[in-house]
Amino acid sequence: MTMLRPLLAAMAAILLSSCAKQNPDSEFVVRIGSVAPLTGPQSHLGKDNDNGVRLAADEINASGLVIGGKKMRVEVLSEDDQADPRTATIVAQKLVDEGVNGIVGHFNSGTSIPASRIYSDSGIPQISPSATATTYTGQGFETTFRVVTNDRQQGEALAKFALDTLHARTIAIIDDRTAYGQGIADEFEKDAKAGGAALVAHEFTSDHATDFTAILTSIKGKNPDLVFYGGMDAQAGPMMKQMRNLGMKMAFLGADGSKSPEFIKLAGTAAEGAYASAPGLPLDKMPGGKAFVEKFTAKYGKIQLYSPYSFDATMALVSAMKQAGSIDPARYLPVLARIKMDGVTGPISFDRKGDILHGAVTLYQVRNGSWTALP
Amino acid sequence: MDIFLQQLINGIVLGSIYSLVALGYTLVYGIMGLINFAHGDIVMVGAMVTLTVARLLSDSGLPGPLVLGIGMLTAIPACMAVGYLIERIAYRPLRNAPRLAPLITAIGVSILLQNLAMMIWGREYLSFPQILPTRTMAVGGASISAIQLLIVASSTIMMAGLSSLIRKTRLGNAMRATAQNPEVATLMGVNVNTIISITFVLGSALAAVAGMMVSAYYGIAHYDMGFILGLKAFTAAVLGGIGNIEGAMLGGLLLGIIESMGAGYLGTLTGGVMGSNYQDVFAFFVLILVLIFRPSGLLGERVGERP
Amino acid sequence: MTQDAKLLEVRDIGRTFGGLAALSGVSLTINRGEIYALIGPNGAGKTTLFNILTGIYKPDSGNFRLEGVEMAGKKPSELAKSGISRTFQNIRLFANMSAIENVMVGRHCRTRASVLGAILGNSNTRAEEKSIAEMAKHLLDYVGLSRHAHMLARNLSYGDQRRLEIARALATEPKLLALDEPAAGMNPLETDSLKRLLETIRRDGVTLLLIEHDVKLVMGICDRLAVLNFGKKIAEGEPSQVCSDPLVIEAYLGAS
Amino acid sequence: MKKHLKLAAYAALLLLLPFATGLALGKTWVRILDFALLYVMLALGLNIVVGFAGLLDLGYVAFFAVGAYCYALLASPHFGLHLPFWMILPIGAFSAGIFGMLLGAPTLRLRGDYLAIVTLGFGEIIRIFLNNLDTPYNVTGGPQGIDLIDPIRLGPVSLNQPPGHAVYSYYFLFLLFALATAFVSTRLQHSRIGRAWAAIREDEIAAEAMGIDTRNVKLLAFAMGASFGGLSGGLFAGFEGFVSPESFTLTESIMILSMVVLGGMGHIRGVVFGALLLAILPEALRYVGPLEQSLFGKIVVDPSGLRMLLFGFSLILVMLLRPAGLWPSPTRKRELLAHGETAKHENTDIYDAGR
Repeated sequence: MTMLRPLLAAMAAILLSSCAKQNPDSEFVVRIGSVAPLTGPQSHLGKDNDNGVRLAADEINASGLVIGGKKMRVEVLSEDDQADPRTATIVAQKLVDEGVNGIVGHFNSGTSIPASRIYSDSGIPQISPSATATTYTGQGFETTFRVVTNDRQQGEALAKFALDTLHARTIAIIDDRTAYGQGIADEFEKDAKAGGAALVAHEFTSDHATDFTAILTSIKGKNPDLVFYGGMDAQAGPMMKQMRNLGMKMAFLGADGSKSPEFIKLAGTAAEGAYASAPGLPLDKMPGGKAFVEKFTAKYGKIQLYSPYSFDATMALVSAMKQAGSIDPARYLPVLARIKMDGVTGPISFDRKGDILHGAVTLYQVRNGSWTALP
Repeated sequence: MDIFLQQLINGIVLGSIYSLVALGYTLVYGIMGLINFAHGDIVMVGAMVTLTVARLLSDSGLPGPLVLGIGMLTAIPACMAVGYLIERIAYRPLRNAPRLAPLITAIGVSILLQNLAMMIWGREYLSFPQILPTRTMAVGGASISAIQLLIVASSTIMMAGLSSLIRKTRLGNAMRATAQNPEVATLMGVNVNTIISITFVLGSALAAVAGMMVSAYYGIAHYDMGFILGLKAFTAAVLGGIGNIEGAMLGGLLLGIIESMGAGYLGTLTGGVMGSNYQDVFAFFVLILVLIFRPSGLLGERVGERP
Repeated sequence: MTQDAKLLEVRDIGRTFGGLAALSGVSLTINRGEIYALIGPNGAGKTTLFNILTGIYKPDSGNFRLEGVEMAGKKPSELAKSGISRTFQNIRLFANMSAIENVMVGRHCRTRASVLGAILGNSNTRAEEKSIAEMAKHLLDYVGLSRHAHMLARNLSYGDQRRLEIARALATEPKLLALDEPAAGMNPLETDSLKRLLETIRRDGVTLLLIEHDVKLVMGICDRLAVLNFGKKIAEGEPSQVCSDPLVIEAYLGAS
Repeated sequence: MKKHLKLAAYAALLLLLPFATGLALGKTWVRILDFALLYVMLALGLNIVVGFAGLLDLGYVAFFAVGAYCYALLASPHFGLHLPFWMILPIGAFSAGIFGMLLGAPTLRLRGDYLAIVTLGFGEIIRIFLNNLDTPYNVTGGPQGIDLIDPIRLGPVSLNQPPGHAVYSYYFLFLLFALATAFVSTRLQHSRIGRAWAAIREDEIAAEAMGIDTRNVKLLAFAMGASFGGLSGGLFAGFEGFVSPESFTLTESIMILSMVVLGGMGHIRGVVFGALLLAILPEALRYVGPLEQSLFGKIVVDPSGLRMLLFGFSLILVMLLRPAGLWPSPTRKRELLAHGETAKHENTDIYDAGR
């Protein structure tokens, strides 16, 4: 036990110092918890989300925040859930302990779901800027929201694009057997089939794989009009490359996980012509997109993916507090559920489950080495 | 038919990669009776070093193969140094300890290498600059690229080279003696410590080459790329008969073909109940089956159980 | 139970290793209550026979019976349960368990406490555990090791380790106790006291089979013996008979 | 009398610990304690296999997964089953035990290092099956996992009520189970079975010759160890309310192994200590991130990387410097420090069959 003593002392010191910081005017502080994987393979995306929250907080504080007649200040408490479900519940508990008024997060569906029970138990509203699994809002909790289109909505748009724009009649699907990849692939499959496309193959890979030649060859033998991939850029890039090396010339369509600059880097010249969707409008079409890009890049550099959404999620929380005139979750939660506001990403309002209403989905194509929004 | 041929080619290329890595396992296991869990991660180090060099030189205007060559010549000594250090620090002190001890340190070394690599090269998937031509040739309706040919050729050459090194040279004699019985080898004037170090360093050099091939072929490198690759390669080594150089090659090829064919055809055969989603399971099933029915592997004679 | 004088009957045992016949057509009979020895030059097949009788190898041909019950092909643990227990040429104690624990392990096959019993610690289990400990103490006393009961086996002197191995084997209540070169590496003093121990064991009703190099010890202690050479039995009988057998003399001279 | 006082002091400490922790450090740390208790159970289970019987198992988390999924399937809307926990936990432990035997059976004749690889593969196989058994019939929920799992109920009382204080009620439940696990481990170690395991660990051939049916005894070790894992898996599922394959990766297996090794293989107190240390330390490392941020303005060393580095280092350094663990048992210490006969280099006929 002697080993533990200095450790405990150090921990206590850190805790004390953080307590000391927040004590004096704590009633005038709005605490927003921001949770994402800040370390680990997805840390670049997690950091991006966190920066969105911080940008929103800075903006609110700069313009002065008055809630219920009191001048207030937004404080962001960032936590790292390492994209691990068990860690997610620990940090959720931590944020609840620290008395947060609202949560922006988590990044993944796999972490948002277990954490949502803890927030719901404490009545704290949670808006995920990026969890797309339908089950997240399907649990019946009143406190769960998201500002991003879910797999259902995105799958529908993807299928529509594949059928109507690309005129694909035969389709092959690959998914990476993660909650994200499988979720979006299944929704796409459902809608594509309903729209009359024939599914000629459904193959699988993993989020650690680098060799896709076997499944691609198998698909090649069935010669579909389109290959759809549900998964992340790290696999999508090499997959695209191997596809072209195998002499497969059909269209390649991915979802938001594939739509990153990383994809283009990894696929090299083979990336040209690939399609992918992303929830929401393209940045330059977002109502506040241009301004957001300028502000964000000036402060944090390139936007990765979901920072506009985490920005909006923060704004939605604070607007609901303003309208309710209270930072008490119990008071502003009903207001949040009915909120109508214009965010950077578009109009924000929620349906009964907490999903965003009228979520837009945009399709992109790689042209001349970068993602270009299709009209 | 061309699809079948393509799957066969895919399998052979994948299998050659497994073989390359399996050679290192077999070499070290043969001499020391130790599964070097960290071998796959040395492959990763090889890939990372090659990639770093290739990135530095990609704009220099040097021809692609030359850049790759320079990368490999950097990676080999780097991996040799890593291998030497691992053996000295983590394995040698435990040479006479109970079996469990070096196995546990081996796992520790593997974790350590991965995380150090992560700190040096970051968490992201790194893309390998496109320095080799991507042109493919058509062979009976299937396509094969230059780098695929290179992989198959080099793993064959390595196997042949290693095999004759062990059969025909003085060093090989000393290695065989050490493998047979280290005490007797010592009596015969063999410096067992040196031989084990050399074996380790040799295995690491092979790993460097494998790393170069893998990252150039897939165009990607990642700090945890070595672990699964290592497991598969180990399976290949066991399948062929661990400790047996030709066995590693045979096991690698077989495993590669099994995986390709499995991923390609299992779905159709089982009516979609099991398909490519079980691709990563094949290797483990093969491993378990081999260990139950032929623990000595295909080309091994010794029975893989305690006497 | 037959009151037959024959305890162990070995018939026509053969075993080859990679084409080489290590044993061929060996038959012998060990009678109840005797000390029986197996001698022969190095590589004569003694250890192979010994390993077959203790279940480590399976014979290619032939069989052997203990009290008329077929034993060939059984696992070592089953043989131990049936009443054949052994020691090892290069001592194989449980080095990091105490002397008494080593002997207690020997009681395993004669006790029955289950996992559930162990967890619940019911009266049966406690009684059994107590009897195991008592028996182990008694056996340590029997071989003269009671002073060292709580020493780790690895820390015992060489001679004591040999004795402990015998005590451990006795704990399985063998009908036949097979000893693989029990005197190897012992000084004359130790050998002498070993001899006395073996005689005591025999007196207490355990039949003994020993493989031994120390011809002097063998001749001095055994009732009957068999000589193996090149995998074949070349002689069997009382020490005096065997000693004068020309085949035996030739085998030993030829071998040395 | 003194012994009683000591016991009372321990009991008081364990009873008051969560409240003291909750007051001083917040409920987060009570939750961390809850998880630490689950890890204690896991480490004790693995200790039976690795520490007692000397069989290196690298896929131990698979049994944790089996227990967790048993609970999830039998008490959630997934199949519409809502069995009470006192029925499910034994089912989970039993199923995990069966899986343990299934794993053990083909590996019985294998040497230690092969066993390690096979168990590792087995762990992966289980995870991959959990991840893929949503087609053709949705059995496990696939990558999406299973949500809305029933909380554990004691009669009419759900441990999740009142909502904010679940961590305390679960603490006491888990404490009870962890103590029971430690008790069972101790009893087993000092029984006929425990001695048989130790004998196998020491010298398998001699053990067999002494009438120990090594096959059954090894299978028993696998089954016992696995059922501890299954038990704690069930508790985990009820506590978390959500399971998905992401929670049962190789990293978890290695973490549990590190706990056993670091604490001291085969020594129950040591293993408990190792489990607590490695369950709590990484959470403390969480504070390193913000600390680095405030000191250097950026994250220099990734804390999750730091956690893994810690595991890696602990495995190597402990084996090199304190092979019997930080808190070794008196006998095991002597064994692991010893060099020699148990680990004779087993020669391998490596090169060429045709020599």
